[in-house]
Amino acid sequence: MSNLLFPSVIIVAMLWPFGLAMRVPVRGWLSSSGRSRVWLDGWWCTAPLPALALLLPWSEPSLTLSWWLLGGVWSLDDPRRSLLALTVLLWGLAGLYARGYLASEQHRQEAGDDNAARRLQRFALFWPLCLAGNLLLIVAEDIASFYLGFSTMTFAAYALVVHAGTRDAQTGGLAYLVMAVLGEGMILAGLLWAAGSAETTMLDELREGLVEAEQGVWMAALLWLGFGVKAGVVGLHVWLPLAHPVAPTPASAVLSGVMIKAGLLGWLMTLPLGHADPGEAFVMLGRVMSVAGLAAAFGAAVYGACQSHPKAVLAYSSVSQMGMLTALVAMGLIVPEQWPALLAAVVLFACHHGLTKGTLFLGVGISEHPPRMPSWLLWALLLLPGLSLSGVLGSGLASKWGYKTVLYDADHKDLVLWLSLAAVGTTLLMARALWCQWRAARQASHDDPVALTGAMPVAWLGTLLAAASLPWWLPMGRPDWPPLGELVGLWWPAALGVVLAVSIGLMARQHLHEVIKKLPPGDLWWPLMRGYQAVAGRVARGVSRLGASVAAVVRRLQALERWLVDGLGVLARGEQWLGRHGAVLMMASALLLAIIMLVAP
Amino acid sequence: MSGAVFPIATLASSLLVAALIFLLPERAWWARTSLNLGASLIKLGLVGWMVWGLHRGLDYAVEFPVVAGVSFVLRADALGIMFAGLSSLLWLFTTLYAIGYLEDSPNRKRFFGFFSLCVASTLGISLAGNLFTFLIFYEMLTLSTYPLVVHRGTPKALAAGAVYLRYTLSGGLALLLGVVALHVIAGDIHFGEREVLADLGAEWHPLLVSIFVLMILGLGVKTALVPLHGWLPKAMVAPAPVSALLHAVAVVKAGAFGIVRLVYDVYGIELSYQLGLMHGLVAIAAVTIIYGSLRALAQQELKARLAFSTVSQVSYIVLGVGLFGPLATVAALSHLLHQGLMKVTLFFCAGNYAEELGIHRIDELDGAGWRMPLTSFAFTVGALGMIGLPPTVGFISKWYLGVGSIEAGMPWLLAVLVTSSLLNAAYFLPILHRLWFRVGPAHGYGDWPDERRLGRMETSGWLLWPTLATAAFSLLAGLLASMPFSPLEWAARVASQEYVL
Amino acid sequence: MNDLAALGDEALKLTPSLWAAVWLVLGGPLLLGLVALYWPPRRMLTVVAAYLPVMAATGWLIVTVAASGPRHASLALGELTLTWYLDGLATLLMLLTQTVLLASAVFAVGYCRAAELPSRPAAWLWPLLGGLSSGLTLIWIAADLLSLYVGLELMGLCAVALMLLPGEADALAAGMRYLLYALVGSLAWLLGVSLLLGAWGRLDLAGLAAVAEPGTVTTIAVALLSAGLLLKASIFPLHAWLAPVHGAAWIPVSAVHAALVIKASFVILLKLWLLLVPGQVVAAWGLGGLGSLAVLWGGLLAWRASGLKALVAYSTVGQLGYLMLAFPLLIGTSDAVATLAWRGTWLHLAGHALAKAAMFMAVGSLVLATGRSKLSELAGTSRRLPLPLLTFGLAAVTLMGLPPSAGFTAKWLLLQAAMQGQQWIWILVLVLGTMLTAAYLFRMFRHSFDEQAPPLTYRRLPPGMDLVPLLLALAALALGLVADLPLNFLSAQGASS
Amino acid sequence: MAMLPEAVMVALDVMLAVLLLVMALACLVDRCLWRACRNFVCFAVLMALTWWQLGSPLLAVVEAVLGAMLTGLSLFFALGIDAHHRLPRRDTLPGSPPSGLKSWLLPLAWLVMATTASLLLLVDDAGTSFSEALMVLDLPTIVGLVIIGLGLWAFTRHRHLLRRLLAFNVLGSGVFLVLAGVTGPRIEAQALILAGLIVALLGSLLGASLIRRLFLLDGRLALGSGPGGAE
Repeated sequence: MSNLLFPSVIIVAMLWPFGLAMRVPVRGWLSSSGRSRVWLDGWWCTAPLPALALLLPWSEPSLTLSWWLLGGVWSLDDPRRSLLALTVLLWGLAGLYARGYLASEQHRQEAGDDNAARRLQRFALFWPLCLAGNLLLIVAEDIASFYLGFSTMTFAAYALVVHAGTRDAQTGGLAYLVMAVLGEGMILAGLLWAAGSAETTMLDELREGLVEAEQGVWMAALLWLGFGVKAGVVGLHVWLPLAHPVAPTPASAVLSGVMIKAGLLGWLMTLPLGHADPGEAFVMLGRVMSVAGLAAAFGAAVYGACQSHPKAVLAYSSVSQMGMLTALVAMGLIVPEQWPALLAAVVLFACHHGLTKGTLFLGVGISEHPPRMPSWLLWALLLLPGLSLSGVLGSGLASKWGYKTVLYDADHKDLVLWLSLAAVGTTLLMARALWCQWRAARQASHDDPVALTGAMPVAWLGTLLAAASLPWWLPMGRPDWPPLGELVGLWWPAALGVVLAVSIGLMARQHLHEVIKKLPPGDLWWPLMRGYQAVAGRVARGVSRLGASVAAVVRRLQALERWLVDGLGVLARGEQWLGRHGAVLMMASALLLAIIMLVAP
Repeated sequence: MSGAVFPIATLASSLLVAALIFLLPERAWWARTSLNLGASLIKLGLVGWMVWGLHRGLDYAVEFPVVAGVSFVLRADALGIMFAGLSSLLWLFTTLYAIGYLEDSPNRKRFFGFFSLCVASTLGISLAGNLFTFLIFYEMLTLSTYPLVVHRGTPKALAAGAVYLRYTLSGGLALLLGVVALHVIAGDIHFGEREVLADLGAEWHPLLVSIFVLMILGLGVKTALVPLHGWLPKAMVAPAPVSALLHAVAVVKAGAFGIVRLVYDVYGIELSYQLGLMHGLVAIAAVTIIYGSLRALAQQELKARLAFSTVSQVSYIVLGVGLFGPLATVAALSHLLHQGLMKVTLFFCAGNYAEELGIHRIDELDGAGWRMPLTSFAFTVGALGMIGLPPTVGFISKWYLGVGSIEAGMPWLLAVLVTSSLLNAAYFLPILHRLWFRVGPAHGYGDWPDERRLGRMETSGWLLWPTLATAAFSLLAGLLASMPFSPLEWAARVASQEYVL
Repeated sequence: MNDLAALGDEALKLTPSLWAAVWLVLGGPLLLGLVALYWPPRRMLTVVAAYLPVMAATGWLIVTVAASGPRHASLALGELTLTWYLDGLATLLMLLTQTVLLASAVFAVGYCRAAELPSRPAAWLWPLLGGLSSGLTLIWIAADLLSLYVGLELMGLCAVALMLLPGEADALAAGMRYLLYALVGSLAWLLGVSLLLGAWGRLDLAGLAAVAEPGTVTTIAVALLSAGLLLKASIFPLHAWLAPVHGAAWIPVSAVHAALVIKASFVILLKLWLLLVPGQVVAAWGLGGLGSLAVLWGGLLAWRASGLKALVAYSTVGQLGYLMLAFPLLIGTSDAVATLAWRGTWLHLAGHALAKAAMFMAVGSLVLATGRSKLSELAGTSRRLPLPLLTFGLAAVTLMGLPPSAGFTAKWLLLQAAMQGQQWIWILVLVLGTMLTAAYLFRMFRHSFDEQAPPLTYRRLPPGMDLVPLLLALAALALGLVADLPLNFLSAQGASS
Repeated sequence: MAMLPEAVMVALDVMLAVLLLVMALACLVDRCLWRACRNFVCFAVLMALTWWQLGSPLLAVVEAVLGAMLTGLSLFFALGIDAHHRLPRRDTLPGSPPSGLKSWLLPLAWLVMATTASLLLLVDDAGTSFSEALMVLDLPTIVGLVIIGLGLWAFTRHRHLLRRLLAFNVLGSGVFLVLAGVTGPRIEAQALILAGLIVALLGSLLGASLIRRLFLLDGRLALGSGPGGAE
């Protein structure tokens, strides 16, 4: 009986959000005019709920679907269950938050704004669809399902990014889409290459195959970069700061909280992390990865600190945090024997960052429209996740301690130092983000005194709670808490960060302003875009010149043909001549024939 | 006895219909429509029966001599029946679509007559048992499609028809020469008798290579391999169902199918590989894939973009054929079907936009998704398939092609495939963006170029349902790719036959 | 293959009933024509019914020959003995002749009515057609030069006389040129025959083949004969009389003329060469070269032609060129190549006869119905006149040599022969010819599919006028698929040699 | 006639031959159509005599009736006896190029070819040497060959239809003479000539009526597209 239970649960968990997504067009189709229709209704909010059942401790959490795509296998293990928990929680709470967040659009729909209605419909459709993809990619054990889930999530998220339809949203969407497509391309290439070499359609065999394949490290590099687009590897991160500020806040929360973790999961699922003997090349790749990760951690911190939009700051913080994660994952290649312990730390870090960052993003919306609660309480609550992310308390502290111990065991103290320094940057970013929120809130309270009630604060508080309580419920296992003596070693970066932030804030306020103007969110995107436009213009000209030259050849041929056809007039004259000289020609041909026959051998 | 009846009946079902339609008066709408639909259903049934029969190990063949040493052979083998299945399935949908599309337009009798002839030729191509028979139907296809291409009778259509003929007739001649030359060397080779050429001594090899090149030239015209593709973008002036048929199943597929037959069933993979022919095919296909995509990127008309996309996509088949290995073969054969499903969907959609809203250019599509959601959904499915995203069939093809190119030891082809995917994305995603995310006339800004209310739904049901059906097929054939009798599974069956022997 | 050489004693004689059948085929059409001179047929079915005995006799002859081998006949007129020979080839050609003639006669009934021809000349159409038929039949079965001469002249004079009927200046001028050339051609023929007779003392082909040595006299005689026949067969460059004749004659006449009359001279030429100078490879290549030029010349002129009938007429010039390729492929080649070429040639001849007749009739219907005779004036006809256009298209398939048609199968055989014989140049000719043919034939469709032309006024034609050519065109197509049967019949006769 | 001595016979033969040639020439070169036709009738009568002389009374009669009488009548019919539709009595059309000696080239070449063949034929027959054969070549053959040459020249050179018809008839007679000459008194030869005569007559009849009607319709006298048959 139980061997049927898990399959049905997992299928329902996958189909439920998908079904809810499909419900939107069906509802729209059944009655075309429904201004009072609530798209984000209660049912809609239940999208991730069936997946909660997957978090139960199943004895044999695996399902094989032989008819599915290239043959499907869905299963769960502890790390993935943890990420699943993160996903379900954050999506669920963000969905709840979205109901409140988009209430104004609902009002506009009811007031007869068709565009608002369509935006809502689109959101209602793509949100659960994106979730379905996200869930699928977590449970997928076969490549096709994984890729299906990954790309469904990626492309459905585009709709969330461009939701507002403003110019900035279009730019953000474009950046998101371009990078996503590039990433998909690299992932596809890596997957095909690796799967072709290993002759498999399963991810675990693919990991094995990578090590054995002659050019495995290149495949791994492709996969790292491909998933790296999502995970914000330095250089490929440009979409994050562009897409996050423009997306609706709940969408930003899931984008930054959950979806970029899909990139991480991609690494975990495809790279031969913790393989007994990955070979020199993979160690080299690991070094490159960790350097790239640290570069992202620092670069993003510095650049992000110069942003003025709180969501952009948070986005850079995500880049920075993911850089730290990248460096940790890279350890799986450099010191594979430490991987099992490190994996737990990585997952904890990922979940902590996901929930905390989700809280922070949702908090941005909260600070814009403060609910009815004392201001000191509100700001204290807004400060909490920031502190957690800086590693001062809560899950942040636990996860920091988690990887620190592993790295000490692995004798990589230098990395610990670097990560601690990165935490200084994180603190800086948090300070900056809160400062920006504070200023925005002050401005907003002047012109928009409407206070929020209901879903939004509840959802926000929910995420805050979930983030805070993370170490106690994570399916990966309870993390250890640092002994009190270690706290100084864990807190000094945060303290340094606060000092730095305050001193910079006080000393260089004027300069900062000018610097900020010169550093738009999206950093590399703009020069890349300019370069691309130059190249694309040239390519487009080249292509059109190609078409034109082909057409020119055709035209020349046609002219030749016309000339020939005109030349056929000669034939007509010849025909007349032949007509006049029939008898002569007959005589001549008789003569010629006779001569030929007589002369020929 | 019954073995001979089925191929003939399948062929006759459309030939007879063609004749009857020509005899019916122009205004006999009901008779013509029921004839068309009845025959296509019957044919689908017959093909289905043959599929089942082949599964049980039966043999369907008929043969009679035309002149001494040359026979007319119809034989339903696994590969042929695959193509026959595609063409009869898509014929049904395209017929339905065409009925709606040509509502109230002149010359419907001529159209449907030649339409049936065209399908008869395609079926003949699929069931042909030797090169001679193949050639017969191949040329018949050229002739029966010409009236369809010039159907509109505009100067543009007539010019396109002239170009079409120039290309295809010259190609047919090259093919004829090749077939005759093979015949002179080796006699009447039935498809599958790979040992005949393989047993020829090495002194014949240069000749065999040149014959192969000649025949590829001939087949390449219909397959629209660069630089023989010039007719295809021009031929898209034809009515949408014709374009759909031309691009999805009839003409380009006939060429691709011919290449498949030539490599697998006449020369045999081993010999082709020995002669180094496969590398040439791969090179041409790779160039065509990239070139077609680049040109598509520059097109501003929807159908033109789709046409260049076909140039690119059909070469996937050729690429698969050119790679040595069973996986690549599976890719080639399954893409034969997959591309048909996807492209027919896309052209149906283009036709729907043109008929319902008068949209021809891509920049007129803003917001059309909200005006015609189902059509646009179908278009989205097709476009995603072209990019190669799961769960559409395009992904399945791309997967097998990629894995096949690794198997054949040519990982650099992945770059071609991925570049093609990226380019596909670059020219399809903007369309999707326009459809769903831009504000346009559906939002009250501006007008559609030429809006007609064709039906109670977003457009006439005749136009809508076939579109949705093919879109559904392109989704399902991908989602359920590992089911028995799915295109992929059947392709794998054919491939295993090719490699076991 | 060369069955005339087998004119031996083993061949069976004709039984009296077979004699009757031969006479019926030979004289029946002429007799019917004479009857029709006074009582012109008004209905198509009448013609069919009246012609039935002739067709039946032809069929019976074929069956007999197929069953029991070729028949030998000699007809003594005093001291003079004429030799006739019925084999598979002759009987099949008879069938072809009668079929095409019957079709044109049936078509002619409708044509006379629809074109409102003056009754007096129209009545003369019948006996002259009958005379043509008799002449042709005589040529097919004749096995001596005298019978051939008589047949040739009967045919030729009737053909010229048919040109008189339209009574228009162009037709008369064309007829006059035709007459002069035909007569001079006959004299060349006669001179050649006289040399042969003088040298070898006999006129029967079998005997000549046996005794004639390829000396200077034979050579000169054959050269003279060939020149005359080339002129009559309108082979390039002696073809210039053909297009005006076809352009000016009545449609049924043009159809028969293009389908059969010019082919008769070709058939004689081929027979004579194979019998008398089977070793003249270079000259045979020369004839092949003439044929190639004809293919190109005819094709190019047809491409340029603006009139419908001119197009079809020049197409005939080009298509005859293909037939001439038989010479290089048959003379001095291996048996295998010769067999292929032999079959290809006859198949092409038959296919072209059927298709060209059909095409002329289709063109006639188009011209009659629209009252226009130029290609460019036919814009938009496809909507109103689908059947004649369909017929034209089907006939065009055969002429272009596209499958499935007799033209295709014939081209296949010729190509195969050329490749096997490694005579690459003819392949080029066949390819170029096909392209040219396609180029000029599709011009027709390019115009007729034009939907933006101002509508023309149309005249209704009797349905039989559409049906008859359609059947002919279909026959040409079907012949391509079932070519094995008649060709085996041909070669079975050959094998007996 | 059989009683006449050999020499007289030869003299008569030679005279007949000379007369034939003269008449043929007169018929072919005279631009006055009426005279040319009259000359042709004379020529045909002479031909009938020649047949008689060659011992073929049947042919003589046929020639007289068909050749001289009926063909002559048809020629005059074409010329127009009735006053209403008379062809111009004189041929004013220029000859086809090439003119002068060049116009003789091809006819001469033909002549050489036909003569060679005839000679060789007789050489083979009689087993004599070439020079002897030249002597053996009998008069009718020689005359026939010369007439063929003349006829060919006229046929290619003239453009007036009536004159070309005349040329054809003369040419035909020449061919018949050669035929009779090289084959001797054979029944096949007679049959061929007979057939040829009938064909020539029918051809002349057809030609005459064509000429007449062409002229009646648009005044055309030659085969050309221009007015009056000009090229």
